[in-house]
Amino acid sequence: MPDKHFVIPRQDINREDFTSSIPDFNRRAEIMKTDMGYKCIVTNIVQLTKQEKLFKLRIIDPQERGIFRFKPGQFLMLELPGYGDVPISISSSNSNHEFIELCIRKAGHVTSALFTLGEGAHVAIRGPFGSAFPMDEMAGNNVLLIAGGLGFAPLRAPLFWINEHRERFLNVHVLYGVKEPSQQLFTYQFDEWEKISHITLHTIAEHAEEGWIGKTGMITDLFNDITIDPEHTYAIVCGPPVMFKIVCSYLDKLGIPMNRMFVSLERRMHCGMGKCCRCMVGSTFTCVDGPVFDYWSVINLKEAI
Amino acid sequence: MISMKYQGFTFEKLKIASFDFTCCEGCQLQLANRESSLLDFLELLDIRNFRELSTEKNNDYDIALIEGSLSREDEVERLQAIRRQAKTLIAFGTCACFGGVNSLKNKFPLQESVAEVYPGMQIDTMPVRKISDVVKVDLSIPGCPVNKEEVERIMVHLATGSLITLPNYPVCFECKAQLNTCMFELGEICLGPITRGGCNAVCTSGKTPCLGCRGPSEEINMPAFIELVTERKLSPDDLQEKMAFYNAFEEFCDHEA
Amino acid sequence: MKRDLTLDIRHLTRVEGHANISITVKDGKLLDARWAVVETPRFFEVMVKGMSAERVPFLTSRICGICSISHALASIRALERAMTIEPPDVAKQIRLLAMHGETLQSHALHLFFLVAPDFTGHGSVLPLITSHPDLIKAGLRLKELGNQISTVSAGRCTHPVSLVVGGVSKAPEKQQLLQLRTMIRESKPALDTACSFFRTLTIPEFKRETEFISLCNGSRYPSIGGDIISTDGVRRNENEYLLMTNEYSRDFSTSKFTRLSRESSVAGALARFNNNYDLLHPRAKEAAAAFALQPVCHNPFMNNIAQLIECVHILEDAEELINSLVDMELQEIKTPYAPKAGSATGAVEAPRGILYHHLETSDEGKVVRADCIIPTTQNNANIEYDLGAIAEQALQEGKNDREIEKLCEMAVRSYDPCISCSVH
Amino acid sequence: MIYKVIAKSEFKRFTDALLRDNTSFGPRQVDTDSRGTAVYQFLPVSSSDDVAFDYTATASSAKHFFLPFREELSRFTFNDQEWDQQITYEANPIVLIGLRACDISALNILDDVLLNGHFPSPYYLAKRKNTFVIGIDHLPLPDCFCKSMSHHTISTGFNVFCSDIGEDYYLSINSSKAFNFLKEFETRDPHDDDNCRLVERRKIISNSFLSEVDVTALPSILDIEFDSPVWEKWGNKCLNCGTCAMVCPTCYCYSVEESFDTDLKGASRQKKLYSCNLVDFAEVAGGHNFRPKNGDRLKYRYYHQHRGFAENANQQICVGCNRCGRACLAGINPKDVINDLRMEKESCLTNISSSPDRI
Ligand SMILES: Cc1cc2nc3c(=O)[nH]c(=O)nc-3n(C[C@H](O)[C@H](O)[C@H](O)COP(=O)(O)OP(=O)(O)OC[C@H]3O[C@@H](n4cnc5c(N)ncnc54)[C@H](O)[C@@H]3O)c2cc1C
Ligand code: SF4
Ligand code: SF4
Ligand code: SF4
Repeated sequence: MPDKHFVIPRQDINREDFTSSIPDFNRRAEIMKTDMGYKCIVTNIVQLTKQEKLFKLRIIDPQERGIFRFKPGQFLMLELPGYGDVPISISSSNSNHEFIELCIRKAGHVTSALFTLGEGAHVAIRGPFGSAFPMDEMAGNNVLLIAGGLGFAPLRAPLFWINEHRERFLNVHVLYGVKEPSQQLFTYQFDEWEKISHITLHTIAEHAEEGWIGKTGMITDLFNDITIDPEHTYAIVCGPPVMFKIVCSYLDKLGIPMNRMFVSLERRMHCGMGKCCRCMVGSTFTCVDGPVFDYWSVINLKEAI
Repeated sequence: MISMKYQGFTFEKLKIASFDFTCCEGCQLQLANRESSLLDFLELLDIRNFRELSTEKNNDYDIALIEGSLSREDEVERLQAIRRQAKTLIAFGTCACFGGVNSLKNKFPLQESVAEVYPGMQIDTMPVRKISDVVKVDLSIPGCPVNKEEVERIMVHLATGSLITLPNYPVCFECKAQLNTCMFELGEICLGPITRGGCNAVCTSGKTPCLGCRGPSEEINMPAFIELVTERKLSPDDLQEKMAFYNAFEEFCDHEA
Repeated sequence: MKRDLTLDIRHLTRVEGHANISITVKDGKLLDARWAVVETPRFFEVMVKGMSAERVPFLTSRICGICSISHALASIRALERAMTIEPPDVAKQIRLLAMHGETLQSHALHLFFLVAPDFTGHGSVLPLITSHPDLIKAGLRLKELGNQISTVSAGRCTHPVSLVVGGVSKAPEKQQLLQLRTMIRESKPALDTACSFFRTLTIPEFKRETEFISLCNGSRYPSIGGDIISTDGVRRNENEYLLMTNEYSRDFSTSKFTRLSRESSVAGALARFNNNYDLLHPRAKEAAAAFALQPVCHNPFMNNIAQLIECVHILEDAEELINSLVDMELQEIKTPYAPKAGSATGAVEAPRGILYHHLETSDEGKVVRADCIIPTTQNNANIEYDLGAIAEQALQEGKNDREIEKLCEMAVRSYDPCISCSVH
Repeated sequence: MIYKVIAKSEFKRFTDALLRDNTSFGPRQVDTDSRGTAVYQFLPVSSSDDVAFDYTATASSAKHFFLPFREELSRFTFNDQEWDQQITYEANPIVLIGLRACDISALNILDDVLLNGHFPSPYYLAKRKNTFVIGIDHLPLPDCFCKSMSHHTISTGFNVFCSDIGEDYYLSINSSKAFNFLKEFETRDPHDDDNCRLVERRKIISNSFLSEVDVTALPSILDIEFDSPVWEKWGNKCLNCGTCAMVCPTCYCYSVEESFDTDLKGASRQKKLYSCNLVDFAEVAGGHNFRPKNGDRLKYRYYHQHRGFAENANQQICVGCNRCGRACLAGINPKDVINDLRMEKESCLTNISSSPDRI
């Protein structure tokens, strides 16, 4: 049969192939953007500490800006072409649809390159990815926000949320520990939060520096300053792994149910979509099932903390 | 001289110099290979001193590529002078990183060797040393010869201020991506499981065992490797000969002996 | 016109390895001309002692980064002859192809990167990238082709991986060979560009009669093995290499010197050309005619042209080799062997001339003694005599010091010396 | 599904036509190992003569036709102050001939993970849709344990699957493409005795398995045995080479690398298959490694393969081909490791008096 041909026709794939079956428009837009990313312009950069900067981004395309929505606790993959992309928690309010703020620590390859950027530079974001803090579920209760160091970055979004819905919460305490006072983030907003939003801030530093009049010690020392009503309290804990362990087991002893404590985990990530498997903890993806987990799930995840 | 502006980054050409010591100059030669991107590669560089390529010399360079090992006192002095000038000193190739094949001569008494090759002559020579025995090395690019693709990537990374890393997995990983039949299955000892990848398993792809020119991979499991050679009843002498070939497993060889 | 001249060039540039030129002329009379190789010796002949034969080619290839394939094959040939191993035909063809790739790559590197700047008046090839873009593209194309031929046939172009005692460890895929053939065909215009460029150059007029030595193996332009012949009529068997070289040391040079019938002799492209003109491919002969080059030519500067002619030959011959390889079964590529005691010489035509490895094995197949004689070594004496003669002639022609210095450098470069290789 | 019977000689004509007109890959012998066993790989083929129809199993799986060892995800081109991003999901059609039931099962599992999850992968889909899969059944090797994993038979995931029933192949046709091609060749509807021969063939295959791995309740055992000394024991043998994941038909973990082009006018984002056994798999900025020990990493491979991850509904993704076991120089293989774990578990169950808070 020499003259017959059996060439397999080529099938072209485009994004719509995937999304045709997904009616929810937001999901659809989200999937379409998982490889391409939203192009953003860096509109403002604030040096917060020696190691951290706050980047304010604006999605350039107004239509895309209209699509991008996230929940407090979610993260995105921030791409600087040529250097790579890194997972970063969103540090701004999710009701702000104009800008996205990211608090970034200079830690290595990509983050160092980001630090040399100036205003007007273009970056891309993919996402948002991951789970969020259950803000609605927390409503009607006291909230403890406990942050260590850079852990304040993922806490800022829920804090904004609480500010914006202050009437729905009882007492809100922020416990914030750092190694050195100069490492404190967002100090310029402390006043506003305390005075306007009636949030009680407790700060502590491990080592005092010149001019520090605040407390020195470990973050757990701050628990002496507050009374906790375990029946009606939710806690959000973000910080280095050791801190999770100490703080959460302390709260556990106080009687706060494990499923009312939330942590945000950090792992190595390359995709953000549960495909590269770099962020596995136990049998769970930090990027899809997390980064926000309740403490009950965490202690059930081997190697989580 | 600005070669490229991108988002507020300005990438300057790399002021580079290349020096060869005791070696075959095969690594320098690689700089002229990979012809398809050679002109772009040369665009990245502001070549200040490169005797093999150019008559012009200029001793104002930032990056020094050091090829070869040291086997004569005057080489040590020359190297120290280079170290004083260079901001980044790169050990370029296996000879520079580990001593390379040249180190095999260290097994023989020096004077006997001289008498054998240059009977009746005075020859200035000393036991072979690697570059880091004498000066601080900022970056190592192993390979006998170096893999031009890797060199190119590292130069791009230097120019763009990106992080420079070598693969930290063993050759086997890349060997499998080439769909090679494992040399051990063919009854040969291969140093792939303990050698740093990044060469695309070029030797095993040509069906010859890896001799470890790229040096030990990260956190190698030497006891398990020795056990595997023993279990398969392969020759321990062959293993020793292979591990000694580039002097890259010096620390492990002694440990075994 | 009587003149004085002192030339002292320390670490000649654009050559492989470290060497110095010094020339002293007083009252128009040559007092001294010296070609001193100051490269650090590595003692390969000592290192191989006790090493298993199968590993030795991998070690000796590291004698030289440019002609590593020749070194590997010289060792392999010596070992196969010492242990009486006959490699399969396919393997022999693959090896020839690998040699072609290396020679092409080496000649291209030499002609375009190292020699061309001399004629255009530049210090390096870099300015030529903008002044002669087509020439450089052609040069890169040929170099890339050379490297690709070696990579396909030997696994890697520098320090080959699949050339082993007994044959080859891996044969190229037919598909790769076919692609290579296409690449060869498509590279021919690049070679034409190169030839036209070199035809526009004025090659310095100079002549000093000398003896040209090369291999000769019957029906093929020499590459691997064969008798050793000279333009003075000497012909000897490979194993008698010592009688052909008569190696001796000079106290100022770490590279040795050799001689045969006269005070000096030459190996290399021009020697091969002078001795084996008849075996060149007709297209190569055509190209030679365009340069009015015919045997026996005694102008060392014409070595560059001989290299170019060889490139033409290589492209044609490599294509023919591939044509025959694609029709062969590529299964039997290695002859199994048992180690045994013996000793033999392996001679191959490296890009720069005859390369001898003489190896002796023990019963267990370990190498117990080695001797390597490198092409550049065989040219050292001739380089030195040429330098004196060139300086004298140039003085008579009334050239100034700078011009003479440049001419001397060019003369040395035309030999394409491979210095670190000669001090092994 | 449509069933047909085709004479082997006619099938050869069919494959000849297909392999001639398309870029095709099939099993070919590449070597004979030192024990005299033939070694096969999926390599380019252009006629049925190139295909080793009687092959046993390939050393490496067919995974890399769908998940290449290295793949460009996107490309950036820079202009004066800015950049553009380009992504293509293009794939050229290929024919893959000779896949075993477990190999096709592996593709179905990859489909599940990469297409049915929360974020489907277009890169994978493009390749999967453009691959024409011809499966062929076979008798298992002594160390195959795909039966234990229930992957020794297959009913989806291929275009056509051939069961060897003597002079003929019993074809299961699962795509209109395959059906249309086959129209041009001589086939017939199966008779009763063809069906009998098929049942018999399946029985023979099923009864030929020599290796068995008890996977009942394995996911929970893996959870319980998280701190078992078994991991350290096998971990101490592991060479951290990643070979197991490279040859595995379902290991899909990867790394992403981005680098500037040499001319600095653009950049490329590339994905590279990775292995959880490599030392830096779980290392984060600052150098902290969440899995610093060989045993931790090895455990994760087993965890992923045999416990499954939340994203794929906790199903096991190992198909039981034992490629990793065959390729591992350290002699680590699923059968031994899992049996070891079970023994651990059983010894602790029989020894009730030991520490009650162990679980
Ligand atoms: C869910 C999540 C939220 C995060 N939020 C923030 C934040 O708000 N602010 C902040 O400063 N940092 C945050 N990080 C950490 C941040 O992602 C790492 O510091 C960053 O990836 C380091 O990249 P690098 O290239 O600079 O470092 P290198 O050490 O050079 O890393 C090289 C590569 O390794 C990978 N990698 C290394 N460390 C990590 C890591 N910790 N997580 C993921 N991938 C890693 C990346 O692919 C990176 O490109 C977060 C991490 C996660 C997982
Ligand atoms: S041949 Fe060598 S590098 Fe390749 S898998 Fe085997 S041991 Fe590893
Ligand atoms: S396989 Fe081994 S010897 Fe060969 S290049 Fe790679 S590291 Fe070097
Ligand atoms: S289990 Fe075996 S194959 Fe896998 S990484 Fe360890 S040693 Fe390598």
